[in-house]
Amino acid sequence: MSRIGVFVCHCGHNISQTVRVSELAHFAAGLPDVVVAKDYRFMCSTPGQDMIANDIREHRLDRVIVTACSPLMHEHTFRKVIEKAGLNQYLLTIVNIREQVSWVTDDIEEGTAKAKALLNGAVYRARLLAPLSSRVIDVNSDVMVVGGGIAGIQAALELANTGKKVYLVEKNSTIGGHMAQFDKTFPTLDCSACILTPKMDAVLQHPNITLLTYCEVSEVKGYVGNFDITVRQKARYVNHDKCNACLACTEKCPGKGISGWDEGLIKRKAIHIPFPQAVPQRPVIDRDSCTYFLKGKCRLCEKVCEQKAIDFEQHDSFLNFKVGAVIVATGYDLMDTRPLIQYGYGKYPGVYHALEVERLFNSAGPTSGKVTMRDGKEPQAIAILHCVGSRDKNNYEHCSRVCCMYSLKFAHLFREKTSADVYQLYIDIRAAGKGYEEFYNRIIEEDVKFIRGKGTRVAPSADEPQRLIVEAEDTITGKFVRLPVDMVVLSPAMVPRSDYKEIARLFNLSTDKNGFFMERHPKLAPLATMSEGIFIAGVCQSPKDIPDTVAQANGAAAEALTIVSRQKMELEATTAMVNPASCCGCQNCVRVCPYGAPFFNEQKGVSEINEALCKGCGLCASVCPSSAIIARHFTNEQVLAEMEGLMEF
Amino acid sequence: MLKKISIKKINDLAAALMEKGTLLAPVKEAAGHNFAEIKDPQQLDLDYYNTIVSPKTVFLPQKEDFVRYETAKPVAEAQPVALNIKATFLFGVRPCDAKSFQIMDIHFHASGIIDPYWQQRRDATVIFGSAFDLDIPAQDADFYQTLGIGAADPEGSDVFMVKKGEDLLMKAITPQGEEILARLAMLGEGKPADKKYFEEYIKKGSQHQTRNMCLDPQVIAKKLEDIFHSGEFWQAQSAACLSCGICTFVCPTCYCFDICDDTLFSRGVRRRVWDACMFTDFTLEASGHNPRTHVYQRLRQKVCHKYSFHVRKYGVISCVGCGRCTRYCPVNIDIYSIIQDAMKA
Amino acid sequence: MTDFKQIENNLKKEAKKLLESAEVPVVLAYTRGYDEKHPMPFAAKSVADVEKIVFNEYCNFNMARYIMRFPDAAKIAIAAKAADSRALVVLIQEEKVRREDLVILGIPASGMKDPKTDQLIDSRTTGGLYNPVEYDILLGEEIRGQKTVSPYAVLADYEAMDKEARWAFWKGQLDKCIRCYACRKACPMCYCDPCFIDQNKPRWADKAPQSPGNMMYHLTRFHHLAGRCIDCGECSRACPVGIPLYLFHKKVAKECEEMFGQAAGMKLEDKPVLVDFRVEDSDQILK
Amino acid sequence: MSFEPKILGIACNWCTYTGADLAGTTRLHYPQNLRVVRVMCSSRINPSFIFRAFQLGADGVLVGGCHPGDCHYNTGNLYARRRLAVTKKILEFAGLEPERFRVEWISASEGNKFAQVVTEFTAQIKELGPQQKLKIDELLEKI
Repeated sequence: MSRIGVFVCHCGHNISQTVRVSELAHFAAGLPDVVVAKDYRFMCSTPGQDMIANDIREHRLDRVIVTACSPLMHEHTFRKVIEKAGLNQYLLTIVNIREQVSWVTDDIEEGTAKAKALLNGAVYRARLLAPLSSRVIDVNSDVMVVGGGIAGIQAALELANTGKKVYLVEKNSTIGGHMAQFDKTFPTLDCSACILTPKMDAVLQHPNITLLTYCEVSEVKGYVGNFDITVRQKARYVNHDKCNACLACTEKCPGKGISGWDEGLIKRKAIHIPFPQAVPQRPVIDRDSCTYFLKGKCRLCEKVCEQKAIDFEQHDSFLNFKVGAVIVATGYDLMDTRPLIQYGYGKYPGVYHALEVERLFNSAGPTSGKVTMRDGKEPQAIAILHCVGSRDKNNYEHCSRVCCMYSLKFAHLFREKTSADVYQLYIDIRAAGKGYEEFYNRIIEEDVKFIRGKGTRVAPSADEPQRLIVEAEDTITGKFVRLPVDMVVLSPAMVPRSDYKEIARLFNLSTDKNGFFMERHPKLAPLATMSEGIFIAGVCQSPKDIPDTVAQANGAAAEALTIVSRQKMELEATTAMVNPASCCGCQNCVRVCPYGAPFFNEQKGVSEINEALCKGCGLCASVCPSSAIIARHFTNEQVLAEMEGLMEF
Repeated sequence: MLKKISIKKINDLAAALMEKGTLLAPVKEAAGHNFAEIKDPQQLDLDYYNTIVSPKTVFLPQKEDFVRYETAKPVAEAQPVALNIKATFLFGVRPCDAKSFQIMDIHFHASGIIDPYWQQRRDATVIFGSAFDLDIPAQDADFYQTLGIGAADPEGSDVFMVKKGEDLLMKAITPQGEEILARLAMLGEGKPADKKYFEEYIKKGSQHQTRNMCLDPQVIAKKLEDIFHSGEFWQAQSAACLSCGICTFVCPTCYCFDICDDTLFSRGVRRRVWDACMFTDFTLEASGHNPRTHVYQRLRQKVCHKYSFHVRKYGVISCVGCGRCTRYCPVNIDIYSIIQDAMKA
Repeated sequence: MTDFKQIENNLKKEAKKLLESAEVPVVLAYTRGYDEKHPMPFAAKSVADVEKIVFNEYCNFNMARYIMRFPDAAKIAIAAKAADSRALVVLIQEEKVRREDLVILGIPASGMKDPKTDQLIDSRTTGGLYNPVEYDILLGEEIRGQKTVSPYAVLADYEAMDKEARWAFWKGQLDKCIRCYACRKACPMCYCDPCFIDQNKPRWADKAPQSPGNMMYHLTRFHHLAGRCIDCGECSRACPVGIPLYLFHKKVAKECEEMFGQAAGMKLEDKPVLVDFRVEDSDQILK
Repeated sequence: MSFEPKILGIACNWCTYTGADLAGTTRLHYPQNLRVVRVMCSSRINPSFIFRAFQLGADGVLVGGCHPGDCHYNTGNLYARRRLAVTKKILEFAGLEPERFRVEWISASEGNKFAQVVTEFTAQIKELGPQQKLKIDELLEKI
């Protein structure tokens, strides 16, 4: 037998207007096991709370039902109240007679009747509630940051500066990410390398950061506070402990590979560092272009290396470590524009994509900063096409957010470095950011030609074989325009990294339809994910510029810190458990759980649930044919009883 | 007292009995006959071999409500369910089933603890036994002969009935039988030839061939005790057993039940419901321990209870050889063969 | 028509070989019951047992039912007709047994009969197949050219009923249930112990054989078997009161096949449809 | 008195329950026949809950979950969609009016949709009349 207390709130007139609250309390008093039932003007007020606490003590209540507003409003408040009065917080039931009764009717008869039915359901449910205790776990104080772009670098540094140990995992042989490819950044036009390389260096030097370049996360086990991480260190064929970065090897190497760093505009050696300021300053051998790996002979690098650092026998190796939280900052790729045949990328040498152009401007780039095209000539006319693949229902509906601004930056740099005419073909210019509109106005002043219209086609010019014709409709004049140009710059959609699915699987992240990682809440939890202890920052969440990325990185670092700065943490008590006596070993739970919480104990022939991984959705309980799974706080008995109570009157 | 009635007029007899009380008789259903209340005299049907479920349902229904209560009210206010006993005529009981009532009486009456539900119904019921048709060979599954029961044994019946050509002969076996036959005006008097026919039929009945073996209760009881721990024997016997409840539910001498409370909307009922020793949860203890987790343990229990423990405790085998368990077993497990094998083991 | 004697001989031959090799300690097959017409499922464990093996038109039992009774056996050989083989496929999918631990002795069979009615069991009343879908050794000629009628053809009459008639039909049928649980015990897919209906916490329904409990038991069981029932019909053949449960299971199987494009127990690599999903599943299925 | 159906709702905490709250916050009126059970996810709904609801006398059952793809638990409602679709087919073949069981995806921002669905569904159930088929009466009558 339970001793239930029922507390009916008037919520001023909010409830009492359409529910006869004293009648409801009287009704409650007549229900089995209800030992006290009261109504009060504002149950959430201090006197209201005190009344509940006093009645718990006075009437030795073991269940409390608060009949008031939505549990999403005040469940937490009242849980604290009963807990202070000595009751387990899960022995509370909230009956929602405001949002779901009094506010949705103006008929007091109907409202009162429905409130009674709901209250009766709560009484049935309350009888079967069980006290639950949150589990306390030890928290590992280290953090892993995945992705060594500006987001990852920023987050890693912030965390390391608070004294936390950070593992920064980067799949390339250097950190820096896309930002390191840029020459100037909008709208201030400051040198990208000048602001980034000090941070890259700081990462390398930081005593709290373990930098893991040329590495990929291969396995993530465990749960918030206790992730078990396995990282695959790809073979570099260079012993980085011995290497002193003299780079003699790169001079002698005969192998030639495509430079991914320079967006394929030039070749680089098989043994290489991607760019002069790379961090770490250590070369790696690219198997696909190494003469030794291709033909079995060469090993010139080995011969010239005084440090004996070259090691052709190296294999991929695996590292294991534990962390308490993870920040995923894997960044983006540019959309492959080759399938958009109307723009002729890959077909006409005069067509470039944005990152290629970034490299052309860069003094450390393939042309040492001179704007010359693939044929070595300087362009006389340049068209920059916005929204290639983005804001396009046939490709990506989303706006990539930064293209307008970097296209303006390109225009400026083209005007600065060449005498070319520069055309901007845009749908509209989105310049929402600090100093962005001002930058836009400045570019307008620089004699850049703006044509409001999306570039529709790029084709070789019939009259001048070397040139290209860009076709577009100028939506301001309504005229169709054909622009003869030498160079076309595409601003393609920013899309998630090609391996986003693998990352999502590893970290149990959900993705939106384009593959960007989903945040827990679009407004109130933009950096957290549905996987507890895993945070996202930067463009892997959605396209954004450098300032926003850095801000997110700092935010994610702070969020991670809220976890790893604690030594212990409480896990939600409303998890599922298996009653082994009823488990038939069908493993349905193991098959369906989105979090991998249930696992099969071969020895006992029954499933078990790792409660630290469980989020309490109850899916396993409903697919369990023998009702062996108990979804705490939403058990089969509790739901059935509540239904019975709801249907009684 | 020997009476008779033309089988053509059997419906008049049904009507007369229905006037005097509740008439229960085999009624044809999709899968076969079962005892049920006759609502229309035309329903009475003598064209059956035996029922699927034994007539124990009449005295020990599968579900029996004892008390009804409201969960909010004190226990003292619980209402016992009225039994509503009415004069009942159980018509067409085969000799083996009639015999089974005597075995069941041991548990519900003769052991000293009287089960009022069983006893009151039993007292209010007149049993009209009915001989098997000796012109039709007994079904393969039957073995009542082994248990010393003839195909036309009147034992256990109040009135015993034998078909003679177009007539049904009805003989009173007990005073209750006398009384009811006397009250049935449409019955004709049995002629001496009928009497002779009746006597001979009964005699002939004991010769009616079913599966038969010489079975001494004490010997089989001992034998089963000896092989109780032979896991090999029982595992082989139970290899096919599915552990369902058919054999015990159709059995005329299985009487195990469970007491359960069913509640709905703060009202409840306490009732007994048949249980079966073949069910996995039959022996499940509150602690979670289950002494009979294997199929072979459960089958062994059923066989030994009937042929060994029951003999030791009450001197008789708790089986009448009606063949139902064999007939309805989905995997054709045959208790007769098990006993045969046990004797050889 | 299947040459039952030939299959029996082949079954004995293979069973002997397997048991002699000692690689397989158990061969699941059939033996004679109390008469010819009533064979029984049988676990042959020695060469001496082999002579007891029979096969005839009454050997309907789905032998997959017994596969989990031998946890200590390294390997099990099993005589499997079409339906038995599909049941094995489901059990393998559900990881109750591993394919490599089985030697499946496939039996192509037509002309099987229900011993109660002596009626032929045709492809409409079992899963529409005569040949096993998965086997190691086939014990007879593969059956070709035999008329296969859609297993779902028998549903037409019931689907055509209006809902009142259909309710009356099923209510009448399910009210007959005496809760002997032979259906679930004969079912190769019902391996839960305890079954949900035996639970006291929660108590899904009363234990008495009356309408509400019967409904809850059967409707829920239909759901538990959805996408898993391989239509062997054993539930109905086991039922002492003749409830045609197979019809309902068939209907659910048909709906699952239509909605999710997959019939149960046909491919080892499939996942049972109700513990699976596709993002592109249509909301239409809820209409 | 006109027939006032009892409708049982089962709503997921994150979308439909929140959507129902929003309907209240924006003071959208709808019929009071619905009684909602809150569960964390539509995937928590055991098919037997639906059968039980009808046995308890529900004239209609309304299940609400997040839109597919928006599930708070990633994939819960995708399983629920399949499982509840089968539940509906079972009810239908048993002879119950399938319209009595409805599944709707209602997001936290769709207070409007919640009110509209409840209004529509209530009207539909009124049209269908009381659900007598699965409703348990035996136990009650005899008390």
